[in-house]
Parts: sequence; structure tokens; C-alpha cells
Amino acid sequence: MWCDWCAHERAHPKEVKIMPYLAGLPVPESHVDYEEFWQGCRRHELVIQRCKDCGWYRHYPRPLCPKCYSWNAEWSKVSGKGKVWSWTIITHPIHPALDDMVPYNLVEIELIEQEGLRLISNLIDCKPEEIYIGMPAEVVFEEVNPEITLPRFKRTS
Amino acid sequence: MATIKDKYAIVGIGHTDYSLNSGRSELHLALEAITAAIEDAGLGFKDIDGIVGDHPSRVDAMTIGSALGLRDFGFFIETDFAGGGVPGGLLHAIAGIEAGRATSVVCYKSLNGSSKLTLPGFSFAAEPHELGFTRPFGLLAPAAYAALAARRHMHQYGTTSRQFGAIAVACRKHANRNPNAIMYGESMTIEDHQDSKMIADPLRLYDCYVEADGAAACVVTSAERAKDLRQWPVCIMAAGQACVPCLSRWTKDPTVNENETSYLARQLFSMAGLVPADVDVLQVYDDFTPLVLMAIEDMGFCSKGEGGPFVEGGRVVWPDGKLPLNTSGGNLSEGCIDGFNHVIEAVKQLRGTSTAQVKDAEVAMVCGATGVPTSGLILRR
Amino acid sequence: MPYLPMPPPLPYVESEGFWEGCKRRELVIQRCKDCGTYRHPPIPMCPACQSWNWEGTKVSGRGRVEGFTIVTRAVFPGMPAPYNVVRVELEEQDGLLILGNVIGCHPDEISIDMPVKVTFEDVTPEITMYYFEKAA
Amino acid sequence: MDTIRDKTAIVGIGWTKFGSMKRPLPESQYTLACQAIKAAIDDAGLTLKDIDGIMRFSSDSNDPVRLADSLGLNLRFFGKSMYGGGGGCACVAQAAAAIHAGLANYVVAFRALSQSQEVAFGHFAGRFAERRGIPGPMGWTIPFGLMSPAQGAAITASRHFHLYGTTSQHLGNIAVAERKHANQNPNAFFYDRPMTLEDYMNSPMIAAPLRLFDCCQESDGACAVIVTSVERAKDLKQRPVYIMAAAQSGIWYPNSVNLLDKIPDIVEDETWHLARALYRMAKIAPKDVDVAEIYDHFTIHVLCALESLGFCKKGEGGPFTEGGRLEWPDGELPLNTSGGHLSEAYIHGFNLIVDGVRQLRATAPAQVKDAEIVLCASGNAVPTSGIILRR
Repeated sequence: MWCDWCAHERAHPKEVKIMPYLAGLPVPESHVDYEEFWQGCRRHELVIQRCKDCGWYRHYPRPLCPKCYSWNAEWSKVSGKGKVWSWTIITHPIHPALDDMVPYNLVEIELIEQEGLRLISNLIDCKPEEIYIGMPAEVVFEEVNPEITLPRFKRTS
Repeated sequence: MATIKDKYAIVGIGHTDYSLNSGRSELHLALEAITAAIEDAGLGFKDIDGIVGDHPSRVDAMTIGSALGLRDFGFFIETDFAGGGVPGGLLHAIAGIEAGRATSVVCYKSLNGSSKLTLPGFSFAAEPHELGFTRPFGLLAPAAYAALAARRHMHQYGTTSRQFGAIAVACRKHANRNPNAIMYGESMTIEDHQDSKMIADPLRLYDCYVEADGAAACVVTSAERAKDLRQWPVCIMAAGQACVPCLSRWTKDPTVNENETSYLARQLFSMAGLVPADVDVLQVYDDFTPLVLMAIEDMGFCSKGEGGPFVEGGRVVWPDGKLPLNTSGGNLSEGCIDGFNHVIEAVKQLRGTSTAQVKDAEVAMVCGATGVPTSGLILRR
Repeated sequence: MPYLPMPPPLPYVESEGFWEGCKRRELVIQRCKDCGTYRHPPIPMCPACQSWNWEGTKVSGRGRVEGFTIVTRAVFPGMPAPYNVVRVELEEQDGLLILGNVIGCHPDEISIDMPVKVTFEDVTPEITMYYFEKAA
Repeated sequence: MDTIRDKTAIVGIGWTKFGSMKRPLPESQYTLACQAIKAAIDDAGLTLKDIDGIMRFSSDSNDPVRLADSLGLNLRFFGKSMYGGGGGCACVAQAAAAIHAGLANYVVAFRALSQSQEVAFGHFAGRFAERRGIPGPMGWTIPFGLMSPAQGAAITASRHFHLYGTTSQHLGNIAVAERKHANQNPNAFFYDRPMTLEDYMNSPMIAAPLRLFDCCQESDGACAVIVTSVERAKDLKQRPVYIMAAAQSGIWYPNSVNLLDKIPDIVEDETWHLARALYRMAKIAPKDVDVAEIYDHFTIHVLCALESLGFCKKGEGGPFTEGGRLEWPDGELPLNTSGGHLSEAYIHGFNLIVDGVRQLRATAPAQVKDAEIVLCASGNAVPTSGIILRR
């Protein structure tokens, strides 16, 4: 379903770039709290931290569950399916690596597992004017280098 | 129960010129604003015994204290979160005075935001590693965060870019009366706003703040002591800070009712014993127009989702609007001093010295940035 | 050649005059035009009388070692050890301290109150470093 | 003037395991912060929902967002103290101020460090090696090789030695006393490693005249305390430890380049002003202090603090350390009874505050008999802070 307001308000940049997306941007640094997430991506699995006691997913990862204050957490593989919660088209580059990349899309995806469980990513197969809030999407993995694989998204029907 | 209501006052304000390239360091600008504020209060430099800085600051209390020739200063603290933190600095100053650790505290903010003349030094604080979840995807500029929230607001409530534009146009109109505003000489219509280039859809250039060089400062002391000073004291009815779990760190979710700004507003109105209708003039941190609109909703000036229609039709425009907003031009058109300019303008309104003076303004409200830990003030004449 | 393999300072608004002086092989210290007090490192306002008026004044470059250390364990690879760091009190004013190195001097020779004088070394096209050497 | 004397209390303390560069903790700084805060809340008999204020170090990356997001907190007071080790007690002081002003009910003050994973304080300057140039005031020190706090402290030490005849043995007395205390404390890094003055003298020179054992460790770990009003404290689980005084002090210090290269000639230094404010507020004198918890980044700074806090005269810090005066159980002023930064762990002064509270609860590993008053002083050579606690 198209959102009328989105369609009405949208600017229409000229073209769209498909993979590899946004090469040259800084990649995530290794860190003990987030290692499992990035390891999952390397295996082409989206794993999200989840409370072992109350089952609540949390992203970004953190030590305690803010819902039930439990320290018990596990890394749970999720479907990778979700929908666009919000989106923007960046037309103004603020990083040297982006000079030739704009315009590019930036989306916040809400995963189907839990309301409010969102992550930041890009849609790799959409022109700007095709993106809308509520658009179904699923994860795809892009190997940036041997250490880092990033989760991007593509549309689904 | 202990309360700080009406016990403290802003007795001096000072600021530099706001410009795109000052040619002066952040330290220089800070000292200009601070000395101006102290002189405005009719105090001597050595009467100052507390210094409240702001994050991120490259001008520290020891350097300020040394330059002012203070042999001993017994109170210094920093607030958090640039745009959210400035009013909170006054709260910390009040806590310090109330604890008997200082009598007159200077709060300040100084920026080479436009010229970038002062380079960042070294910080022992590790960069937040959560950036790994945003940066590789091109979520870099604050505008992009605001854009995602704005798009969601439009989707949910039918808000339009023209409604965002109404805020930008109001601020510009106010700036056109303020010779210290960077956009003083440049008028703007809603059509200009609509024609301005897209930065991060749906944010256009004129939805975004103006980076500036400049500094601002104020002096806080007890209401008792304020009586003997040079200026008409501006009484602090309420001061507060707020930070709540946002559960997903990425962008402000405009549909969530319980957030930092609503929590802040509840505290402020309850401490002051006022309701939104009592506010004569409003100063809201305005880095991006959609966030101003959301803050207005969260503070209870209108219902959730009604921010768009609320800001239309001149309601926030001086002189005839019922709730004049950012009457100096704000970050959008005066220049971004991280919201310290909003504090200065609120004081000017209550002294009756604003360039867009609201007639008989008695109560002014200042609200820091939304979407981050924030802070605010309610002031009265 | 710099005494130590470290990047040179980046001049900033208040320190530009100092480093320009070094290029001319002059030690230029900020001095209050109203009360005459020297101050270093440079800041915009006189800590003694709060005047904004100041000028860069060439000083003799003579002083004595006020305190020092011989660094025997470098904090990262590539730094030589031992090397010295001295704090010099310039002769123009009590307590007018400046940090530096004494070059051409064995660590054992350095002592507090040892007289020193300034010397200069071009290290990059932009920056001439100041150092100290033993004076008679 | 109205003060906060005896109006607030520390009602909860919490700490984590401590690790070092050689035996690092696997947990992140974020996890350590949450662990220590939760431990302090449990200790006080409170729940996470009770907490409405947070004070932290400006160099702590656990900002209120992170803490609220993981601990589920609704905060109405938060701020940062500056100047690293000078700011520990300032966190407690500002927490007390907030309580006193009615701005919060229960405030957590904490410090979490993971020097093994983030920035090791002794080695931060290595980051500059590859840069084009050194920005800002750091340009006055780093190009000359003054790059670690130990090196700055060494300049202070050589000057103190020169002015007052202080010796390495004097500094060694401090290190040995603290090690002796650490040997009582199973959580201390040096718990099972005794040290004699001879061992100290044989430790390698780092930056003359300072040796390895003059220096604090680089540690992993976290500590937290909970501050509330004395009225609320009455109903809680622990015996409250009252805050008699809390203060900060910064001075006119025009020549400092601020890498701990303090000028020991100055009599009325930051700690001198601090002491005056603390004693005045607490209405006590130095002789009333039963235990001193003095920030020990380097032995020389402890020695300077002993002078400025009025335990001895300026320049007499050296002889004051002699004869076991600083040693538990018989010394007249037991110092850093958990082992301090030199021998327990370096948690930026917060482990000293925690130990001070334990002394007044009579639960310290090296318990001073009938301890009634503890003075905690944060780091000097930078703008500093302090608190006086009583049973």
C-alpha cells in the first residue's frame, strides 16, 4: 500500500545506485558487546540480542533487559523480514566517500518479530520514488571485506 | 519537600556577535560572552565562584577561571548533550548554589561551529560503538536522523513540508528584526522554503539550522542576591532535565507519547505550577524544523500529531501569534549556539529588550533538543 | 631534525604568533600591554588584570631548568629512550614556565637550576621547533 | 551560609571484579557500568525504578541514554564532572547537591573503565604519532615528549625533591603502605604479592625520578555509589554513611599545561583550597580524620596532597610518610586501605570512595578500628574535589 502523503511530498532525485552500496564509509569496529551480531552477518544470519527471561528483543545490544532487568540474554536468529518504518533520501554528502554516491537511500526497518524492533540499513534494489513506509523487505548480506559483512535489505512482495 | 522554585534568577546575560567566520577561537569567544554577562549583572569578575560548561566544549573551566583571575573557584560541572544540555547547565548551577558551594555561577557555550577554527583535541571517552550500526549505512549527519523521524511523522499524521516550512519562515521573520542574526538581512517566504534544495528528504536546506561562530553566557545567583544587582532579575520558576529509555537508539519515534520532552514538560509545569496556556513566549531548540514541531506536541501545546496544523496560520509568528516561537530567529536563522541563544532570548523577552518583543511577556519557556536527553526552563519577569 | 620523532604542533589562533616567532628564531611570549605581565601558553585575556590588550614580546631565551624528567620508558614503539623533558623558567618573570627539551646534553648533566638558552630547529616547512641548550 | 553538611548520605555501594592490562576483564565498559550500578542498588535495598539521577565522568562513554536504555531508568538529573581523576568526588558532591535541592531522590555516581579495550591512559599519546600535527594546547607538551601522566608527575617530583629534600624512599613508603593494605584485600590486583621498600627501589625507572611502583595501574572495572537524603536513608537496608562535606576547587594556574606536572612550590594549591572548604563545611580539623583515601595516580601527588590537606606542613610530606604512619593497622593515618590505585585497581578514585564507605560500615578488608571519619580527596594537579564522610 502506498502512503499518499509520502508520494505527495517526495522529491524525485534522478537515479539510484545498486550494489556495492556506499563503499568507502567507515565499517563497524570490533567490540565485545556487538561481536555476535557481526559474526552472524558473516554467516549470513541476522542475529539479535534477546532476553532469555522475558523474550524481549533489543537492538542495539546492551547488558540488561530494560523490560525485566534480567542479565540473561541470548543471540537469536530472526527471519530477516520486516517493513520500512521510515526512510530518507540523502542528497547532501557529508563524508568524502559519499561525494559520488548521493543521492542514496537510508531506511529504518522494523522487523516482524517485535513492534519497535528496528535497525538502520539501506534498500539495495529500489529507486527513491519506489520506497514507501510499510514496504515489505528482507535482509541480504553484503560482504564489505573478509571481516565485515553488512545487513542490507531488498524489497519483497 | 525541597524545591528550587522561584529561588534563583538570571541576573546577567552576554553574547558575542554571531557570524559564519569570527576569526576568533572558542576560548576568545567564550571569554567575550562571559565577561559581558558578568558586566551586565553589575558584578566583578572575582564575584564569580562557579563555572558551568557545556558538552562538547573545548573551553574548560580552569582556563576560564585562570583568565578571569579567579584564585579559587569551588564549583564546576559539565552538562550532557549539546542541544539538549544547555538549560540543564542552569539547573546544575542552581544545585551548586543551593548546596552552599557557590554564590554566583556563570554558564556558557562557545562554538566555532561554522569556521571550525578550533580543532577538536583528544578525548579519553571512547566513541560510542553503536555507531557501527548506523555509519556504514550512511546515517551520518544529524539531518538524516531528523529526516527519518520527520518522514514517519508525515506518514502517521499527514504533516506536510509546508508545515515544517511555517516554522522556518517564522524564525526567519524574527531574525529579520535581530541585527545579530546571521540571516538578519535575508527574508524568506514559504515558497523560498519549498524551493530550497533537498538535504535529506523530506528535509530541505531551510529546515536545517545555521552553523555559527559565537558564544553566549549568563550569570545565575539567588533571588535574594539578585535584588541588589543592576538588572531586573529574571526569575527561574522551574528547571529540569529528562532522559528516558528510548529502547531503540536510532531516531525519535514521533508516535511515542512518553518521551524525554513530555517527561521534561511535566516536571517543568508541575514545578512552576503552570499550564501550557500560561506561556507567553516559547524558545524551542530548533536544529531541524520537524523536531520543533514534535517538541511542541510533546510539551503539550497541542495534541500528538496536531503539530502541523498548530504551527500554521501564524500562531507562532510575532507579533500577532498567540505563541511566538524563537523570537530571536533561533538556530534556524539567528545561528546555532547550541540553544544558549534561546536562553538569552527568553531573558531579553522578560526584560522587555527583545528585537521582537512580545507585549507584556511575563512567562517564557525554554526547551532543549528533543530526541536526546534534554532540559528546559520556565522563567518569569 | 626534531629531537623526538613526533608530529609538530598545529598552530591555533592564540599560538600563531609564537610559532611565527620561532621561524624568525625568536622566542616570542605573550605579554599584557596594560600591566606588563607575561603569560604562556597564550590565552586571549590577561590572568593578572583581565585586559584584552596584548602583544607578542621577544624575550632573551635565557632561563634555568625549573623541573625535569628523564623518560626511560617510552610510551609507544618508535620513541627513543632515554630522553629528557624540562620545564624552564624564563628569566623575564618569576614563574614564567615553558616546557621543552635540552638538546646536546647527556641526561646525567641535567639538573635543576641549570642555566639554559633557547635554540631553534626547522622541522617542517611550516614549523620551527624551539629547544634549549646548556648555557654558560 | 546554608550547606549540605549531614543532609545526604551514601546508602549503597557496588563494585565489579577488577582487571588489568595483563589480566583484562572480558566485559565491556558498558557492562561493567551496569554491573556496578546494579550492585550498588541491590546493596541499598532499592530497585532500578527508584533511581532518578546519574552523575558520571566526562570521559565515561556510558552516557545517560545508554544507562537508561539498559537499566530502564527515567532520569531527571544527570551531569558530568571534568578533569578525570580530579572529578570523582565531584560526582558525589553534585549528586548530594541535587538531592538537597529536591531535584532527584536517588542519584547514582559511578565510574566504569575498560582500559584494556578502550584507551589506556598511560599510552594515549601514541594515537598522535601518525597525525600531521598536534592540535590545540596539547601542542605545548606532546611534541616535546611529555606524553604520559607519569612523565608530568616526574617533573613535579624532581622539583619537590629539589625544593624540600624529598627522596625516593619517601615515595616508596607510600607505595609499600598501600601494597600492605592490598595484601588484605582479595579483590586487589596485588593481593598475593607483598612488596618491601627494597623491592620498590629495585623496580624499573619509568620517568626519573619515578619508578614503576610510583605509578597507578591501568585497570578494568567499575564502582558505583548511591546518594540520597538522610530522611530516606533511615528506611534503607544499610547503615547510612553521612556526607559531612563535599567540595570542589580549581585555582589560577596560568602556566600549567595540565598533564599532572604540578608546581609543588605553590602553597595554596587546589587541594589546599579544597581542604579549607571541606574542613569548614564539616567543622572538623585534619586530626579528626581516621582514614585518608587520597587519590594516588602517582606517589608524589599523594605526598603533595598530605601537605595541602593539612596533615603536615608544606615540604614535610617526605618525613611524614616515615615510621609506618600511613600503614594499617597501627599507623596514625591509614592511607588507601584497599590498596588504592597503586595496588588494588585504578577505578579513577571511585574504588577509594567505596573503600571509605566500607570503613565506616566496618566492612573494609583492612578495617581501621572504630573508624568514624574518612576523608576522600580526588586527584590533584588538576581542578579537584573531595568529600568527608562519617559513620
